[in-house]
Amino acid sequence: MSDDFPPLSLNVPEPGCRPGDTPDFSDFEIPRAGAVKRPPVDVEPDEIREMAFSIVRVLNKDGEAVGDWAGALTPEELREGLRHMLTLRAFDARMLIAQRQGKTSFYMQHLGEEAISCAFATALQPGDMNFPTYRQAGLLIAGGYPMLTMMNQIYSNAEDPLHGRQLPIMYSSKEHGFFSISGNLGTQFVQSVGWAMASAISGDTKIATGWIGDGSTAESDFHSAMVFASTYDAPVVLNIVNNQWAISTFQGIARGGVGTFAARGHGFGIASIRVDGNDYLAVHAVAKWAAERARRGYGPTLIEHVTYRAGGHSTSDDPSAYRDKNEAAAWPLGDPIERLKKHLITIGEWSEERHKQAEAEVMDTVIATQKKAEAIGTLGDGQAPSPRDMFEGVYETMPPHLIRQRQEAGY
Amino acid sequence: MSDDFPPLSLNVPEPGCRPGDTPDFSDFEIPRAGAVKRPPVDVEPDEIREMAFSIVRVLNKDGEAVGDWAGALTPEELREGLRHMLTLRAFDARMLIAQRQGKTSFYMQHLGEEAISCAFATALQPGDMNFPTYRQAGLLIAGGYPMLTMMNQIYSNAEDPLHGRQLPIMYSSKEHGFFSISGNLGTQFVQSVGWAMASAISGDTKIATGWIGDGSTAESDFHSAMVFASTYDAPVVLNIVNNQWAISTFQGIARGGVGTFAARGHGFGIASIRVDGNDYLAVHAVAKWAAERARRGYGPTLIEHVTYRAGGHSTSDDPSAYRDKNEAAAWPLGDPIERLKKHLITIGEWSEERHKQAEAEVMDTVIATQKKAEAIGTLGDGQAPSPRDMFEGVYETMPPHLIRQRQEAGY
Amino acid sequence: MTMIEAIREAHDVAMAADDRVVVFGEDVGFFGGVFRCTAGLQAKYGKSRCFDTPINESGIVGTAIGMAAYGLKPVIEIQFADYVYPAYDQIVSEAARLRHRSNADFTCPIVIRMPTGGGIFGGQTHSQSPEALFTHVSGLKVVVPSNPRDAKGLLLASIEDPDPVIFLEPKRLYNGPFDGYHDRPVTSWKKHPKGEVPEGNEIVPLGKASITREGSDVTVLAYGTMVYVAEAAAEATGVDAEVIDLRTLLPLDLDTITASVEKTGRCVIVHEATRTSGFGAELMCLVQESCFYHLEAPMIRVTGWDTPYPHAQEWEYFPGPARVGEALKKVMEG
Amino acid sequence: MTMIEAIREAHDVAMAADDRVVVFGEDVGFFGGVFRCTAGLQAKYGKSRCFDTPINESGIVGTAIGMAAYGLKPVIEIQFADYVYPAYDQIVSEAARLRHRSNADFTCPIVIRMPTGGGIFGGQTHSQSPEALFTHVSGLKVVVPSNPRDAKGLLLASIEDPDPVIFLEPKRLYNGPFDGYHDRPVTSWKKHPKGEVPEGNEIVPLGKASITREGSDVTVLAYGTMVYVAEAAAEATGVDAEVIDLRTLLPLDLDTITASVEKTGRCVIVHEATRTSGFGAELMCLVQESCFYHLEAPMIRVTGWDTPYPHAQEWEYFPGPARVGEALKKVMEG
Ligand SMILES: Cc1ncc(C[n+]2csc(CCOP(=O)(O)OP(=O)(O)O)c2C)c(N)n1
Ligand SMILES: Cc1ncc(C[n+]2csc(CCOP(=O)(O)OP(=O)(O)O)c2C)c(N)n1
Ligand SMILES: [Mg+2]
Ligand SMILES: [Mg+2]
Repeated sequence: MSDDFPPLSLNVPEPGCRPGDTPDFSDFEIPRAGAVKRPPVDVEPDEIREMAFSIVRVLNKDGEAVGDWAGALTPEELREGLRHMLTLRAFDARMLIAQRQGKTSFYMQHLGEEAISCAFATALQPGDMNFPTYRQAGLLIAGGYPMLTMMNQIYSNAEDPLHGRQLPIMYSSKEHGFFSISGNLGTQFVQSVGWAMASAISGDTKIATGWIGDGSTAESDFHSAMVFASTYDAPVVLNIVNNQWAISTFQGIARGGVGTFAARGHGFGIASIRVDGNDYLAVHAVAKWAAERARRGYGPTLIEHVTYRAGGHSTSDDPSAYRDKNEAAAWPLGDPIERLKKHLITIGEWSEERHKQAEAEVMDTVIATQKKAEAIGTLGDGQAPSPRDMFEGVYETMPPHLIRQRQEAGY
Repeated sequence: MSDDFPPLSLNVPEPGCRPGDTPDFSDFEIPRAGAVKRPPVDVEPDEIREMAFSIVRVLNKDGEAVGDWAGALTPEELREGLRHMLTLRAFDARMLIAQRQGKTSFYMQHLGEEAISCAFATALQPGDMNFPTYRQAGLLIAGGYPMLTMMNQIYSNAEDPLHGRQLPIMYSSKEHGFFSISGNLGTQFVQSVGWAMASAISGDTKIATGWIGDGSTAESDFHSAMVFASTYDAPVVLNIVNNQWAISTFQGIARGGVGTFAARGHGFGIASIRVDGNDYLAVHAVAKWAAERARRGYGPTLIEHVTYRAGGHSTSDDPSAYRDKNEAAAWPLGDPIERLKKHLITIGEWSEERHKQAEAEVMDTVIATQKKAEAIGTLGDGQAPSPRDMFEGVYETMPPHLIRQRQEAGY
Repeated sequence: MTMIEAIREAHDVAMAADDRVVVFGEDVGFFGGVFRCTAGLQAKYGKSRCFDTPINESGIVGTAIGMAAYGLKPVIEIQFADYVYPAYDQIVSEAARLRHRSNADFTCPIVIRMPTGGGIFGGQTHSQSPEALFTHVSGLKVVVPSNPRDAKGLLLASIEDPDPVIFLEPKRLYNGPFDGYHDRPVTSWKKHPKGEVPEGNEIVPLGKASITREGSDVTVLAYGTMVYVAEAAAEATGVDAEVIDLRTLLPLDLDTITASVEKTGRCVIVHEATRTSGFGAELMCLVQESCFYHLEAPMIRVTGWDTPYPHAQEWEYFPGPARVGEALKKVMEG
Repeated sequence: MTMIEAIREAHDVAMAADDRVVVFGEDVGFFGGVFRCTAGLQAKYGKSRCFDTPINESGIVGTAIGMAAYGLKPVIEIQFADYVYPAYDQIVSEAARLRHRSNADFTCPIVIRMPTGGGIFGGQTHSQSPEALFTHVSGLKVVVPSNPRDAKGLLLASIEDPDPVIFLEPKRLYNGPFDGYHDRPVTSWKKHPKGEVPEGNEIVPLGKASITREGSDVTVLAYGTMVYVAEAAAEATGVDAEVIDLRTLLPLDLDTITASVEKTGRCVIVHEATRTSGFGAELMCLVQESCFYHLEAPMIRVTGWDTPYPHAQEWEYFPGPARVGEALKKVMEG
């Protein structure tokens, strides 16, 4: 009987476009802005199942904010948001150069994804805690964390708050609600659920947010996070940043046969929403909705932010080896800065001139800050941090064997 | 503003019934037999989404086989199936006693779940590979594996094919398509996907089946299995045996806020079906459907077998500490043996007398086999296996350090 | 009281004293754990301070880390040490390094309890002793009590500790001391002096070993069940062994070890875990580094063999008093 | 050729010779791996024999185990050794024990490759050397090549091996030898004799060490990058060290080690991993067990410190030639 069956073969998903091919996003369904309704925050997850297959969008092609999800921000707040994104982009640009100049070992940029962390940050309250990956520095920038300190960390200099122990960009700031970044993908996703559970156990009103990349949803910690969030109805917002790529691997390898990453939530009864990650207004509105849902005790939300990683994965990566150079330009959701700029101009709250001026101001600030940081020191310039710092903080109190080792090392 | 929010609290799901309470399964929705249609094996997972929230059932209250899924088995095959289940139940009964008598250290029974592994086994083809947990011995019994060898393994005696290395019931038989059982929950679920991928890579027509308990779906390996199965469209049937309990923990802790375990498949675009695990005909029909689907290259299926663990978790467990003694009796899907018996009688292919006789015959065989096994030896009776066996098989060729250790040990 | 009762009491004392202490794990809530170490805590402190979890060890540790970052003090149970590996990444990459990598911006005061060791015919998945897989990890502390008194005091100290502690409970000692003579009648903690456990919050400090038998011939380094095996071997052979119960493996009480070996000039190291790269290797290394010129004979390790823990051959695997006794005699000849 | 090219060639030779060899991992397929060790294989052998996987290390190992049980020979890549912990359970509880627990009914011939070690400013998550976490696990083999010739030959031997092999690739050696003098110009394999790699299926057998520098004063046990550091330290100090490149840690070539230490009477052990319970502990233990009466001075370990691998303090952490040189001088004084 088994002769009746033709031989099996392995299905290995492939991206639509490799170097030399013509980028083609025509399969990518984009609902028009305003099309997705805004449900009440206590909606049953089952009732919004379709939201995992659509995309919440606020800004339309003409730069207008339309639909239920519009109207959450004042022009002043939007200009502030624009400034945050411009700052993050300028910061990235300068740090990339600094890395190439050998002032630090490594850098990771946000190009094209600035709206997500910048818009999200302003939807939270003081005391909430983010468990970010390495591509959410906008949470710090929009959250008012000193840029100088970020640079000190990147340069591992004498004022690096992490004392040179961590890779560049692996920031940590409890005060600013930014959990210590781990180089291990996914681990922090379930930790965010634990933090949220702790808030619930303590009768607090704070919420946590977890962050993960499209590729990293395949990690087991993603599952742990979903299981625990679902079982204990944890007050957490779980964010997937789907920037289409995981180093050289396109999102189809992690996503498999399902339509979207957001749909992963359905297997857990978790409210699941997709949002246009390049639309500052949409991200902010969805973030606010999910944060309120969590804070009111209606449980977790899974958000898939649909975006595109316009730059290389990191300074160690050259994407031209695995995707076409024109793919970023062909990306149909556009550039988040351009889109917010256009909106502000459309509603008469901004102009090309003001934009140019803002860009210049932002760049000036970044460069001035960079000068300060470099005056303190850069990696390997022979300044601090001290080797002693490597022995400290392994434990609260240094145990005898580490004291002996420190002495053996001569510090 | 945070003052507006009442304090959060932790949601900890609780079973409906604890010792002393009256068991109440009235929330448990049971569709009538025959209600769920049988889709073609190449159906798109999305089109059968509802099947994850319903239950495929064939046998109705009157013992008739009804609906699309009926008719897969001849009366002869059904009588054979009944005999398999009776054998497994008798085997369990005798081995439980043997354990209490100190003839072995440990045992795990199948009481109430016999239909699942027995009915599934006959839906596969020679060469297919099961990756079972410790509660699918029916795969061996229905698959013709010698009962004496099972007992030898349980007794760790001189003819234990695993040479006393493994805990009782942790069988292994490549020849009978039964992968070596692991004491670590969940690990084998993703291995089954790997085996299936290997079959596809090799252009073979064999398929694999993975097995996992309701509680163990929470393990990370469950996620790994779903991700890989989904991405590579692996020819695998992934089975969740939802027997309502994971030791003392009711299924709600693992399931969280979602309606069913089968629904986990939706987040991966995997065809997902719930089946009445106490209905031999239904299990067999669904198993056959899923196996054909896999073998024809239409990809993985996730099956939730809905059943009830009528006995203790293992010989180390006393369930009266955490669930009411009457819960098993109140379980609305009944007893798999009683139901198949009734069906055969209803269709005029069986009788109370033949049943009694079959029970007696089966028990005689089990007891006779047990005598043979005990003549060979029981655990700790001073017979083999030899200590030498513990050093062997760690590697194909024993490396020098193990030879030294074996000599040091005096063997 | 038994070691199980002592552990339960330590939880109780800590939970009563500090609201931030929360207890969870598989079957830990309503049922009180498969070994009953948390029995009664849910009834007493409520479901949000003691609860059952999904079967996901990585999630148990991962959520505990998040809770610790929030400010709670999670005390979690892994049902058997053999099942800790799925959580290994969260322990090694996250819990152990969080303080260091964030410069104490976030810390991780969690206790991860788990039953270890063999002697109960548990086969390869209910018998393992994975301590060496934790002692290699900077940032962790590793504790192994050998009796009810220490179990309570060390657990209380671990819960108070500001850093992550791996708390390994030799399951064969839960109900009574065990010296490896498996064919003799079992004894209970009831009649044992170390079964008398002080009430209240009395701590046994981490990092301090205890000399359970003084002797002048040879130093035996042991922990957990092996303490009793070593004592029995000394009695059986007449070798005047000084038995040191290490109690904490990391950080280690090297001073007590060194003082003893300098006195005896000989050293035998005993553990149940597989030999190669077991914690015995580190111990022998430290002794040779600090006492080289005092050593009169080669040190000897008595350990589990480098095989999976077998089922039927339990007593050939378990390093019992006969094997330890032989080592004592051999080291005296050396 | 470089070590990267040598590794790639080993894959190529094995895949050409045996259809059952399949290669996969994160970024391993189209792109050929972040270090390019599998570049070109997908184009040559097709997508079902070399492919990209989801980012799930446990799933990568778990599916490989299933494939091995089917009859394939998976050679898989973990992108950095620092990311192997999520797969630790599948490796320890499953791959390592499958043959034993099933009495060879099922076996697990898989090779798990991963880049290890520091020297590239990779910080705590791109620098670790977790070998001791594998040498403690019965059923595994552990291999560490130190040059292109060995890398190819040992990888071919590992792929042929009937049991699971952990194959650790010192990433700082990918493009050239490195002796720890980080401020000197980098050298490439092009001009190095060990950069000349034989064509075809020429195997370097597992379990055999290699003496890379003969000497009579002291035996230095090293592997991976530390082989070059040890050689440099010997040159710098003038101590006539015999440097042994272990190549395979498990099973270990104890005969070569013993013969050397019996000759020199002194021993220094060098590794990059953290000290406590590192593989150095096992080495020192074995030497004291087998060469006690030949030892003229305490053995010394030179290792990474018991801290997470730091970013800025890379060269204070890395056990360079200065530290190894000091140990050589000290062991000569002892
Ligand atoms: C556990 C683990 N495995 C592998 C890596 C190596 N790695 C770093 S980033 C990355 C890709 C992540 O992709 P994605 O999750 O999509 O995030 P993105 O970089 O696109 O923001 C990989 C594989 C890692 N850091 N940790
Ligand atoms: C990794 C791991 N964690 C924990 C255990 C302990 N344990 C054994 S069976 C069990 C419950 C499993 O429940 P379920 O998956 O529902 O299967 P069932 O016993 O009901 O068939 C637990 C927690 C284990 N064996 N392995
Ligand atoms: Mg990505
Ligand atoms: Mg169950």
